[in-house]
Amino acid sequence: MPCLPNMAVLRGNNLSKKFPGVLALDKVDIEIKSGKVHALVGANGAGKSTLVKILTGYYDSYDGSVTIDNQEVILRTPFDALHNGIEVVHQEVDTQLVPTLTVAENLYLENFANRYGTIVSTRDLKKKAEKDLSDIGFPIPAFEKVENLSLHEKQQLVIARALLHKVKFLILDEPTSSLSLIEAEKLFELVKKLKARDVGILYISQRLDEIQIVADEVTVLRNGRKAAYFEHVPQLSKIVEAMLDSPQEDLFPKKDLRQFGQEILRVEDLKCLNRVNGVSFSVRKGEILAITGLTGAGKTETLKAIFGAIRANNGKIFVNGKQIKITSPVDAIKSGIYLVPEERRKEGLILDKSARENITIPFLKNFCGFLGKILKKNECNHAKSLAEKVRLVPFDIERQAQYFSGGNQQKIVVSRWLGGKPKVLLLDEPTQGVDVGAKKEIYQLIIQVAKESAVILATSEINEAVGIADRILVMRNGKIVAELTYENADSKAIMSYAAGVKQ
Amino acid sequence: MKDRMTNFLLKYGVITALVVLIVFFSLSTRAFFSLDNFFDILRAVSILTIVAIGVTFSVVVNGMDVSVGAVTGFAVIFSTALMVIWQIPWYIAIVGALLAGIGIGLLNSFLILKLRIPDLLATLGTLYLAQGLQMWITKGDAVYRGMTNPWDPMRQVTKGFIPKEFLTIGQGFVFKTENFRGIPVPVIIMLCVVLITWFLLEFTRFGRAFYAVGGNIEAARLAGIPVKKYRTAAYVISALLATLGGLVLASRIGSGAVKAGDPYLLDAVASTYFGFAVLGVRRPNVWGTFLGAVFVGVMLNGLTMLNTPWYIQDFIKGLVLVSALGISFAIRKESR
Amino acid sequence: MKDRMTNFLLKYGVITALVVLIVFFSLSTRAFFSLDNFFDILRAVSILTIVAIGVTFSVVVNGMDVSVGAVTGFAVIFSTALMVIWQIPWYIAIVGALLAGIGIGLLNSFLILKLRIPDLLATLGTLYLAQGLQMWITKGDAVYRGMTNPWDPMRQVTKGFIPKEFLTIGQGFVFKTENFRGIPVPVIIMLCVVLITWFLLEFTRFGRAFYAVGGNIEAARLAGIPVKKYRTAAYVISALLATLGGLVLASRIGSGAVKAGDPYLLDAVASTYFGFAVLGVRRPNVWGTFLGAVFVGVMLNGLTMLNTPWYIQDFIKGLVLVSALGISFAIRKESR
Amino acid sequence: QVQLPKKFENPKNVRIALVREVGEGSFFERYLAGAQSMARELGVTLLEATAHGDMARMVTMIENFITQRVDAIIIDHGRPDPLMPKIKEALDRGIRVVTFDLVVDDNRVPEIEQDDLLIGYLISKQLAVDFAGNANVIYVNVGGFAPLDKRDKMWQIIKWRFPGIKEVAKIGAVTGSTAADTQTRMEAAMKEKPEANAVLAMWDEFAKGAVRAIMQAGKSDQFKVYSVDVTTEDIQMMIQQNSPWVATVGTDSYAVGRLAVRAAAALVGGEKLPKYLLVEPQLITRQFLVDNNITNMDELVKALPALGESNLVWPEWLKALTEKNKK
Ligand SMILES: Nc1ncnc2c1ncn2[C@@H]1O[C@H](COP(=O)(O)OP(=O)(O)OP(=O)(O)O)[C@@H](O)[C@H]1O
Ligand SMILES: Nc1ncnc2c1ncn2[C@@H]1O[C@H](COP(=O)(O)OP(=O)(O)OP(=O)(O)O)[C@@H](O)[C@H]1O
Ligand SMILES: [Mg+2]
Ligand SMILES: [Mg+2]
Repeated sequence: MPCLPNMAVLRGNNLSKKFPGVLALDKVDIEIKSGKVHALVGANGAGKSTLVKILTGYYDSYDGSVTIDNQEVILRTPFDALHNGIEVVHQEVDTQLVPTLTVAENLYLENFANRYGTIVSTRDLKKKAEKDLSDIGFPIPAFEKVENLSLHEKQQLVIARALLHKVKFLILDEPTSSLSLIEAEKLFELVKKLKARDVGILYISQRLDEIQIVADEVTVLRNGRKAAYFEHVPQLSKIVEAMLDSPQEDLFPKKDLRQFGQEILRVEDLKCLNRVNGVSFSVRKGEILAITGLTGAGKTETLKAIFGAIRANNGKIFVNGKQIKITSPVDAIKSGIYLVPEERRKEGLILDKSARENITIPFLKNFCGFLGKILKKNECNHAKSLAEKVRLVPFDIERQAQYFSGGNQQKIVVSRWLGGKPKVLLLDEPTQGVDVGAKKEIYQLIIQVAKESAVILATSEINEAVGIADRILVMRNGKIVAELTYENADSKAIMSYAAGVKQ
Repeated sequence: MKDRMTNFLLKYGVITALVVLIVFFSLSTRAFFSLDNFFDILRAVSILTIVAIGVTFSVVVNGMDVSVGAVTGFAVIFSTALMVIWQIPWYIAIVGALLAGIGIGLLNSFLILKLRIPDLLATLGTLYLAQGLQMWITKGDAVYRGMTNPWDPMRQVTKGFIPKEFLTIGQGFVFKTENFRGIPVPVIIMLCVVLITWFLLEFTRFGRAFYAVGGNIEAARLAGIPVKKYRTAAYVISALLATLGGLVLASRIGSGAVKAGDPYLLDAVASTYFGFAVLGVRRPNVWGTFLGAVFVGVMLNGLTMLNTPWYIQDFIKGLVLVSALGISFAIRKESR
Repeated sequence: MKDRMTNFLLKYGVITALVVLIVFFSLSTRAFFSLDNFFDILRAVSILTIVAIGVTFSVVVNGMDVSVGAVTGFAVIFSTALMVIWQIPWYIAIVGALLAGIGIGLLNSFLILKLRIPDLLATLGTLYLAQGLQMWITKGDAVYRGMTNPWDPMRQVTKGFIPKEFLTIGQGFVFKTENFRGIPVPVIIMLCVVLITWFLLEFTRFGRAFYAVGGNIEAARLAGIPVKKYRTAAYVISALLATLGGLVLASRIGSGAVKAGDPYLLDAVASTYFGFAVLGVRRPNVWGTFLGAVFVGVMLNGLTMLNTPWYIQDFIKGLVLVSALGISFAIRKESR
Repeated sequence: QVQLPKKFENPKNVRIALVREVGEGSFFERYLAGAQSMARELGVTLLEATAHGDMARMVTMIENFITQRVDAIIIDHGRPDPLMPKIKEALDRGIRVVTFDLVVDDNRVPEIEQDDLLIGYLISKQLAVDFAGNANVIYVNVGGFAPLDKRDKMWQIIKWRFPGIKEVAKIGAVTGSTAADTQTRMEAAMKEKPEANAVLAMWDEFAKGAVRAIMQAGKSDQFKVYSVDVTTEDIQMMIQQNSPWVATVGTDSYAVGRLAVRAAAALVGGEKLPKYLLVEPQLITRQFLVDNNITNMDELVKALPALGESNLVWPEWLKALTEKNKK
């Protein structure tokens, strides 16, 4: 691995960025030092990604200046940033990879932009990639097409690529939001190694507990401004206080009632591709059932199969004791089973449509008159009432979905299902990339929904499962390996089941 | 203030350009500005508009149907062949052609949805098929009264003909008065298609669903929209409107010429994208498509009246298209 | 075992189909299976292949260039007009046409990249422009020796002609021996284009960059690849190859016919997508495109030798295209 | 002094529209040039519109000219079924109509026609005679186009008359680039039918493709090509060294264009014209061209005056009008 002897400081001075109608970043100073991990936290929409994009040359204009060792550098294109040794792993890694090319080709993508060598030998490329990857310690197949990789393999690939470039400053934008704990721990190890090699790291995360593990210093953003700076990582409550306008109590709301009605959904021996191998469980009215496990354990597939979004090879599904056939989401919705999918931008939202249209889409029939004509007023009122329920911010239902922050996008997807009468609400990683404030709101929402129906929550955050669920299923390799109730739920035990340490 | 101006130009730039064109032609030719000529122009673009709205549907669901021109031509040959060669009543010929159109639409969706052939490629295949069928039906001949029956080994002359009722579709007028020639039937048909599809796409949940499928198919699917049905519907509507255009064309030319529909493909795609791009709506939409077709129609009509040499009309058409687009996109870019 | 079979079919299905076709034609006709006919087929598809590879480039960067047919036609008219009407030496005419081609490519990229007009729409505009220019240059006439000069008010007969050297491009042979007619020059040109572009796209960093731009433009940009340059290059290459195709066509027919390039558009797009879809590579690629063109060429040659009536050849072409695609996609679907 | 019809006192106000089905190619270019030259000589206004082969567009153009109330419309090619109603409409509104190569069953409409039956007969006969009644012919023609069908009729008759004339292959397709396509098909047909020794192409676009295929295959000695229509482009190909193109039959479209405008003007001036204005086709052989050193249409017309200016439709006042405009 490359090694950089000299210490360096990347400094952003008075950085501002304005979008039509929004001041996304307002005179923010930040300093990243070699060999240090600087954590950047803030609520959704606080401006973290905007800051990252400035530092990586994504925007061709911004106010303020950036210096490296007191030398001003101008970052107008990604190329400028690369030139100055600044690299980033984006929140959505897919934007950084070419899905139709192989791992090896993606690994040396930057080389294709430069002048070294015109002729590329596929075999040499593969050999080199295999060597480089094994040096770094990432077991990614060099000749696989990137579109076939899992999310965390893609992330590793991007990090590997940065390392190959002798990166000086590495920015990690919510790298763990879609990683399981074990994978996250691997990442922390990696961060430590990088630190030892004098790489300066800007680490962005919504999972505050990680900050304590990896960070040396912390900057908190709020509404585009710098709200606080801590030279050493303080108590988490302090960070939360700086992040949010109001002081925060417990993240997980207390659930007072633990009484359940009759069984609403029963799944028997569900099998699907080779990712779900015979899953059976049932939920009752009023119950929150969490399914947890590592990435790739098959949580998403289980939920999608129940919802009819992917075809199950085997299995029976009973709703209210009656067996039903679900071959498509349409069937599932008719039976009162709703899904909030994992990747909200890809699977949840129609980005260039208004929040209103995104909210009313599944039950639009209810607001239609003769010939399917939409009664606009009814639709608006409906959308507004649902947006109110989830406390959408900003409360502007005509704004396009893509211009909401991540947390609020999630709220839009959740709110759409509150318009029907869910019997079972399936939530797949509902708080991924969501700030603490919004997280809490979503938890409250879940508890509210659970009063009238059953909720199944797939999550790789074990804390979340323990904090909110009445019962927890642990999945591993497409099978349920453990079942715990809230009384005997404990993170360590779950972890060891999930990792296969305990059988 | 400046923003307002930009916005206005963006939204109404093409309409303004159209008005300027109309004023210019009205001043420089004798016959341009008259009610009759107005309807002449609309009649001239009626077939294109109908076909182009079909393409618009395929683009709304984020697909593309390049078979429309060939399907239009197929409808021309098929409907007239039914009447002339096989001497079938005109109304059955119409129904037959429309059913065949639906069949082609279903074939397209089968190729695209079941076999997952990329839409451009699948509809290209259908294009060749429909073109081939046209020629096969008549063995390369055109269809006209008194033709020799290509399927008769004796090569006898056919007795069939295209009746008046069928010709009314393309050549008739309604609402005649003493001083007024009446409104051409194709214009009425076109306006019906425009109004119905506009209502469908803009004001109903079906339209919402079409746009949702085009906007993000996976999200639409997970929100409970039967996306396959909508995509199938889009391709069927596209083929059906192409067939309708073909019927109007057949009636307008009162005979069946092979490959008569071919020129409509490019113009229909151009109208769709023109309307998509220029009205400031940033999505395929019925009025934009209509406007695109009318724009071309006004220009061709006016240029002919000005006695512009035929060989530079195409060039002018291209120039106007490119500059209209260029200006409108340049404005948009600045406003960003 | 079964998987292997599927994989084989996927990869070599079309090649197998091609071989079957060749065997069939060889057995059922006298003249099909011969070296001369082999080169005749290659020569017949040479222009299409060259143009189609241009389209392949635009598709590689995830765009689309529909102006190629019109550009091909423009090159035919422009190069011959330079020689015949303006009596310019043949080599300057070639250079002039190629420069004009580059100009058109740059216009396309200007419209697409600077003005951000959607590619399909922008190239449609260029299509109309190039088509219009063709007719303007000759005022609708074809270009041939002894024509009256359309730009001379006295309408005098031009003295220019198309010299032998130029005709060699389309009609010459090289490597003649006593028993062997030689390899046609267009085939050599085509093979050069195929090999060069294949090398460029598969074995150089430029090729990787082209594919990267097409696969994920944002990622390519973030990786520091100058995406605008590559997209510009793709459209310029596309126009340039269309022009080269036009030069071969002009030389092959030895005169300039208006709109001679039009039929190449659809076939070129079809070849590109065919090659893309069928070879199991799942991305536009030079050999696939070439194979697509050859497939169609073999079919047309064989069918003509079988004395199939011309009016069903199109239908058969469509049928074979659709079934080849259908089968290959059906296999792929099952293998998933 | 001849009395001019009232309308022609100021001939500029006489507006004659020319609606053509196609404009591309040397035949139609020359036709337009002829029409324009006649219009210039008469001093009338000629409006022209070209439909690019699109029948619906042709109908629209006629409608437009009716709306504009021109004095006369010349309709060049096209199909009777679509155009008949429009022609009737024009006539009913007092607009005069002349057609070229378009059959119209209305006595008010004079039809100019190159006599296609005669064309078909002349060229087929020439082939049969040249080969002394024994030939293996590759026939290039398609159905569905009225003039081509008429020519085909005569070919059938010649085959019936000379049983030794055999049609060994039939090729041809009308596409966007007919000549290039024919060339490709001809290459295949030549190889498949090595016994073939003659080509009969009923349209010069076909002939161009066939001739190129033959010459490029170096089989000029083996083949003789017979065709229809004559343009400068065709002449150039015929007189090339080794050209297998031995004969063609045609008329000069320049003269036809002049005749069409003249006929339209005469009608506007109140002249009665015969129903059929047949332009007689002429046989042109390669030998004739070579012997007389002919390289283009103008020279051909000089050498073969029968191809030139038609003596049809020359009422005194039209002659007078041209004289007057010459000054
Ligand atoms: N291109 C844009 N146009 C308009 N507004 C934008 C644009 N990009 C970002 N914003 C706005 O700027 C603000 C800051 O967004 P940013 O993405 O930086 O937040 P963030 O801190 O990364 O949030 P999250 O935790 O949800 O990722 C938000 O209000 C967002 O809506
Ligand atoms: N067809 C596939 N080919 C390769 N990888 C896949 C495929 N389908 C899913 N994956 C990847 O494998 C993992 C799959 O399993 P699944 O989504 O069921 O697990 P999960 O327990 O929900 O994991 P996560 O925590 O990522 O949601 C995902 O990260 C996904 O990116
Ligand atoms: Mg962010
Ligand atoms: Mg998951």
